[in-house]
Amino acid sequence: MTSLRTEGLTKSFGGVPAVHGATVELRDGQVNGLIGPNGSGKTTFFNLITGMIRPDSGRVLYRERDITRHAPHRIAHAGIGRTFQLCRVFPRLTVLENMLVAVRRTRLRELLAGLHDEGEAERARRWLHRMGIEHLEHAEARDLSYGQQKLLELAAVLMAEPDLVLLDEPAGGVNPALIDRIVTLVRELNAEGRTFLVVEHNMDMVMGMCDHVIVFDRGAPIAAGPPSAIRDDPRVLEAYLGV
Amino acid sequence: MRTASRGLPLLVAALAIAYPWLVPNYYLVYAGALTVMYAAMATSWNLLGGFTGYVSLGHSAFFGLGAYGTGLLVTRLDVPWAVALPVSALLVTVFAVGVGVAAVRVRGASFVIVSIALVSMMNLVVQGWRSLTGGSTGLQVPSPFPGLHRGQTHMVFFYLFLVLLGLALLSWWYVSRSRFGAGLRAIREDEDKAESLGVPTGAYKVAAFALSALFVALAGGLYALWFGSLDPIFMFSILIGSYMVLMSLLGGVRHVYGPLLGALIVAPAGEYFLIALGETQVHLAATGVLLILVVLFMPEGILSRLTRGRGGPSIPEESAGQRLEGAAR
Amino acid sequence: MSLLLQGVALGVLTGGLYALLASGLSLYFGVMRVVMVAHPAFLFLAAYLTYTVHTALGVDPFLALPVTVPVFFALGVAVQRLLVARLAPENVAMMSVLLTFGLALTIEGLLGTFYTGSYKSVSMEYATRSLTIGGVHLPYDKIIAFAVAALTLAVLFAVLVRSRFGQALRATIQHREAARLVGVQTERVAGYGFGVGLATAAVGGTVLALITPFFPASHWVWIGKLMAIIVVGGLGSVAGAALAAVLLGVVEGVVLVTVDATWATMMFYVFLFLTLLARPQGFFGGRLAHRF
Amino acid sequence: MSEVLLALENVVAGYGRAAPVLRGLSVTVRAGEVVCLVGPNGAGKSTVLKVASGLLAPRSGRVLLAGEDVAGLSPQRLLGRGLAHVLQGHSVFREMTVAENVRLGGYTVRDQAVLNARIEAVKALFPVVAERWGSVAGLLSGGQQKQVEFARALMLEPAVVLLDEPSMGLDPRNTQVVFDQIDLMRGAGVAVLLVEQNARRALEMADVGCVLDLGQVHISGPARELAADPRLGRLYLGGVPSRDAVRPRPPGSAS
Amino acid sequence: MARLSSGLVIISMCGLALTACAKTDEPGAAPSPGQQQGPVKIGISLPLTGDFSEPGKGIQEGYQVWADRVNAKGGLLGRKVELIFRDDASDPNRVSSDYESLITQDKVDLVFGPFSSRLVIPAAKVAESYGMVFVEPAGAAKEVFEQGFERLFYAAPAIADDHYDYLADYLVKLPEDQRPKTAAYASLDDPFAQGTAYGLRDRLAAAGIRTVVDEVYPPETTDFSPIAAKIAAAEPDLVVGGTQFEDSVGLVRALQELKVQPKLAAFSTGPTLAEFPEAVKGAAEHIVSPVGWSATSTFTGNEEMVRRYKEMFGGAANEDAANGYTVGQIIEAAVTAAKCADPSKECQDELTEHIRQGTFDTVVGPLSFDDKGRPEQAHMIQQYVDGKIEIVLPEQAGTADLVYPKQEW
Repeated sequence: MTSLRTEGLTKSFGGVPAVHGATVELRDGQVNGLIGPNGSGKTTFFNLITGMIRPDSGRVLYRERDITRHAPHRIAHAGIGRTFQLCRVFPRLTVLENMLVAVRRTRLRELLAGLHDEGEAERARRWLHRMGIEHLEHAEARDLSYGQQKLLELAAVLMAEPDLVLLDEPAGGVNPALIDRIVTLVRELNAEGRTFLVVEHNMDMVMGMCDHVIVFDRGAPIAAGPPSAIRDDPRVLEAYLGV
Repeated sequence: MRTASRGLPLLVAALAIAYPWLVPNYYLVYAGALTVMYAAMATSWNLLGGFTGYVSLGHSAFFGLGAYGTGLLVTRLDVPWAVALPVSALLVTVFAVGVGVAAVRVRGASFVIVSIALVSMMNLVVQGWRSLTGGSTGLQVPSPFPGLHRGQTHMVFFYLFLVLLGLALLSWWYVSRSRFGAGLRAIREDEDKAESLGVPTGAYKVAAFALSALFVALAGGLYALWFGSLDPIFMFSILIGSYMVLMSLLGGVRHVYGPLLGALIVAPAGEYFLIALGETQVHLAATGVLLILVVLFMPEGILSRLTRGRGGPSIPEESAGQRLEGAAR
Repeated sequence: MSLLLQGVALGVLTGGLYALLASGLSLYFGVMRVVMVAHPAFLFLAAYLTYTVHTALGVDPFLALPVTVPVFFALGVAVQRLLVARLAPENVAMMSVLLTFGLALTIEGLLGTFYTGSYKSVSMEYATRSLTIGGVHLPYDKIIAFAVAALTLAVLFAVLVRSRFGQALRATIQHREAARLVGVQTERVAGYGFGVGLATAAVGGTVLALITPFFPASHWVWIGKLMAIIVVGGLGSVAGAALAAVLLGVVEGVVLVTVDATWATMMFYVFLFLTLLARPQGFFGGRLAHRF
Repeated sequence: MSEVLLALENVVAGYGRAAPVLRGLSVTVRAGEVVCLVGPNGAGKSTVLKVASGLLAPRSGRVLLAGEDVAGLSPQRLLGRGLAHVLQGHSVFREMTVAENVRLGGYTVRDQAVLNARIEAVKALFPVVAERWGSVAGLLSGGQQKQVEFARALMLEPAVVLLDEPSMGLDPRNTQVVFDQIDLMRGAGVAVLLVEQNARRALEMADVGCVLDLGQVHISGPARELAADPRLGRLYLGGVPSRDAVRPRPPGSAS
Repeated sequence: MARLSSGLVIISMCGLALTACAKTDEPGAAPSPGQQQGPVKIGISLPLTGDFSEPGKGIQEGYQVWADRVNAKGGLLGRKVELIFRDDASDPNRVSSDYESLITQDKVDLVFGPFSSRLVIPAAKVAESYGMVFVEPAGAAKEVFEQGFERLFYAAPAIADDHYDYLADYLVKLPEDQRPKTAAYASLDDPFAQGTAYGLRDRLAAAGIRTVVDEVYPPETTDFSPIAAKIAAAEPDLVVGGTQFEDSVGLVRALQELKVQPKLAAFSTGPTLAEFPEAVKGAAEHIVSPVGWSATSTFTGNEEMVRRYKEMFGGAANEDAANGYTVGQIIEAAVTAAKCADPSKECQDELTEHIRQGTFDTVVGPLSFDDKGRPEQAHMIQQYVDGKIEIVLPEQAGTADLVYPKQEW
């Protein structure tokens, strides 16, 4: 089944196209990699999917539902979660509070329910435990190391129980040991049925983790396929790997 | 520590209730009522400012509108005051929703500017619409308690404002425990991120804006009934709005009792400066200097100073090896 | 019709003064992300100093400029170094509003203490005559004000675009650490940037003293108007502020002669809200706008 | 052994009133050498560079530049002594042209003739810079911006260049270009102190490697030896095991 | 926590119920009568800063001159007079607060009024509710007298709407060919200033003089060119400004710049101040104003006041000072007659009754009041003639003839 499909997505900034007629299809239950040279529009593509930017033209369909131009929070409610290129957590909230921000559906009763709804807190703790940072529950997020913040960010996104998770450079600025940890997590989560779309430059990571790789150049996909095929695709070699 | 934090508010509440009987003259009852009013307004302001970090210098617009709304309902439509007060506050809340939709589109500095503009606009409207509001001549609102003498009126309003303060504190506390509150705090920290996590930030901000306006409008309405003379220039004064900000910042915007504490310091100090230095404008300069000092040296407020700063960072030190072991568990 | 022309003419002349004052505000915002609410208060401080120089020495108010401009430049540097630079960086925009608001109150209070609360004015012979072109009267004092404002703005632009200091300032605005690493003394440059901003207030204050009576609380009216101008122009864009200033000056002038003062002032806020609804970044601002 | 250009000795440094990030760190850079700092996040790698370039004054310890203690001097003072620092992430002046950016690199040079000569030199070294000379820097791609930053840093002909994660956020091709440029700098006799997360890659090309942890140099030595150390590999350098070893493919995935 | 707060609410409600039956001899009750030792303390709040600070200062000086004279001859009922001033910054909220504290905390024996109709109403409310007699120097707008105050008296010859009565009479009686045909009005948005201008407007309009411009500007207006432009476009025979000081100066300058040359120009308040001719340079010539007081009149105590003012403050007294002084004179007479000066109900009742019944000789002439506290006399009209202020209307009190039409400025 198709998880996410974009059709001819286009966005220009000041006349310069960043994403240009991007048509992409993601299958359910896969780890998808999105690679491409700097400036090829990967992050803009992310922002278009998650509603942070509105496209000039084109459509975004999630599970066959049109979510084009929906506000970011509605897209989140639909089941799409994302992380940011430079890790973003709420610095002056505690780790647990960070976890409780995520909202899956907007029901008034649920929102006004006590924060100390133990069920939610328990769920949060389980995720923190899985990330290995549950001992930091009461620390303010700004006191965490960058690596811990990365894990917290991922955990907070997972609190909303998204079916599709977009990761923007999960390995960026992260030391190699932590990259291994993230790769393992992504695989486990994928095994539980979550779909991933990962923008990443670390080719070892991409090749080792992804089922399917999409290559972007100049705002549109130029190739897609399993990692092994992509690695040898001459267009990819020329546009991206520069070998 | 825990009993102290529970006992102290009780003690303060008891003192507040006994206050009008403890002071030697009605002026002090009057000053007390004024202080409680400011405390209620600062606490209401903090429903927006403290949670979302949106600093509004223009909350006096809602104060003035609440006051004029109540006054006009009472004088023009002969509505009983007990009805006029909530009706006016609700109207102001609806208005705040409308303004909020436009105002919260902008962040940071632009929002502050918009809030300043809001006060100036309301002032112009109320002053310009002579036939309805009386314009610069002002609006005279009859006392709701004609049978009571002035001192007794002060006492009644002291308790009315105290009730309002209680309601505002209760709301703050309730919101702070809710996921709504968590969402608002997240907006303060990183709005885009909050939205990507599914927080409907626009609706949240407007809700906080309106809730905050509601209580300020109620305070304005009570003020109109209590004071009886409304003048557009001074009902829609940026100074009143800035007092709310000053009080909240001084006490600490992240604490339920922060604005209350700030009001307990600033309002009596203001009255004192006025009497002690009243013949010159030194009192204005004193307020200004106080604001500068708070912003520079205590932006987190007194309560943050007291509660934080004792413990260091709460993260245990461990080497990369240990962390890896931990992470791999 | 001639009334309308008259309104436009007066609006352009007043708009020139607005442009000078708003450009100062934009400069602070550009340099330090600071919303300088105290700018109008400094303006009137300058007006009072001009008044003092004028009444004590009996000289033309413009002869006060060699005194007020350097003093204000130094004041600006001091304000930046001693106050603004101490703000926590993560929340400068909002805290600076409060800080400078406090500054404005302090200045107003001190002016009230030293000069009393009553109105002062500087009136010169040429302030009561006007130039008449095709039935439109252009008061000499306003022409002078416009000319001074235009000249000052031209100098300001030249400094910002051409000079080494301007380059350093722009570098500081765009990436402070990188600017330090190419040898720019960013603290000093930011201080000077503030100084230049306040120096424009000194010029503006002198002009203002000439054309209108003033008292310590006069600055409040200006805060709202100038803030509206810089938002319409795009926060941080000096050129945008100048254009928006002239635009709003003309709108104000026309509404003043056709409707009334209340609506004229209201127009500033109407434009402010329209801008926010249509283009929140302002009409001349933007991500990669040329700020100068 | 060649001459010591830059040395940090027992440096303790940190931000504000918080606990120190560097706790008695020592590191040495010799002429013509590429020294690479690796280590986990939060180990203090960027802080080392900031202390060296004067952006952050150390609380104690010495910073020796060409044998002279320069600890606590401002970056402006250090520039004249042959030290340049390229920051992490994008640090071009976004709203200025490439030309203005490069020119600002020579901000402290008053002699126009010297300035113009150097501009020609860096243009020759970085073809992209010459190509995009009149463009607004913020509109360049990440890799191009990085090269503008390099060019700007080289305007003062420094003896030591500090590079903070130059490959971060860059695609493989641009990463390659950046590493080639570093090699070129070394070839031109410039010493480089490099911080990289891409540790294996960096250690491959560096002369000396230093592993930082908790604000101190944990291990240091010839870069190639470090890269081969299995203990370090597990802790700091990572390695992505092949995916099929972990789990079977979910049903329904065709390829 | 929730319980605590709801408890707080309940307790507050109980407190509210209790308040209703609080006894009057609880805190703050008025002191007993017969407290006759120590100085007579008089509480006054004035706008010493803010919009109304200029006239506020004048009135303060008037009060001080009066107190100085009373003390020099031994005080009131043998007790020294002590004035306690508060600055209300022209803010009606503060003016209330000031009188509240003056009456209940400082326990003053008497209160004098503040400046401006805007401030008089809230101030009078406080005084009224504490039963204090309230003689005020500046609340001339008609709204002041529509609030049902029983102890308020305005210590000047006439309320705002009647200030221009003599001028209106004069203009209406002019022969048809000389009578102005059109008039332009510009008034500060202030009940007093508008009252003066509209009083004249309504009378002239009734007599067929067409209103061609009718402009109201907010107090913060500093640029008068656009208003002047409107007036210039209408070319009126008569320009009337409902002004205070600074706006009268601004208007005159703007009218000059835009070359408006009416046959007559009338401005409230501004031209009556000594600074006016200097501020507008030569343009003061032939400007007319209503004035309740003249420096050269021979009314009771006027000469002494002018002299004492000069000794104390160095300059020439103005109308604001005279109005302040008048308040003092009325209270002085009432206290002397009632033989008491304390805040007790008996004394204040007696003072009120006395002022309502009597006629008082003051520096602005004999004053008496109707049942709303309105004075029943009229303002004179002054004009600058050859650079000097002359009283031109009414003719019997005049020191010179009205010059009409005026010379160009």
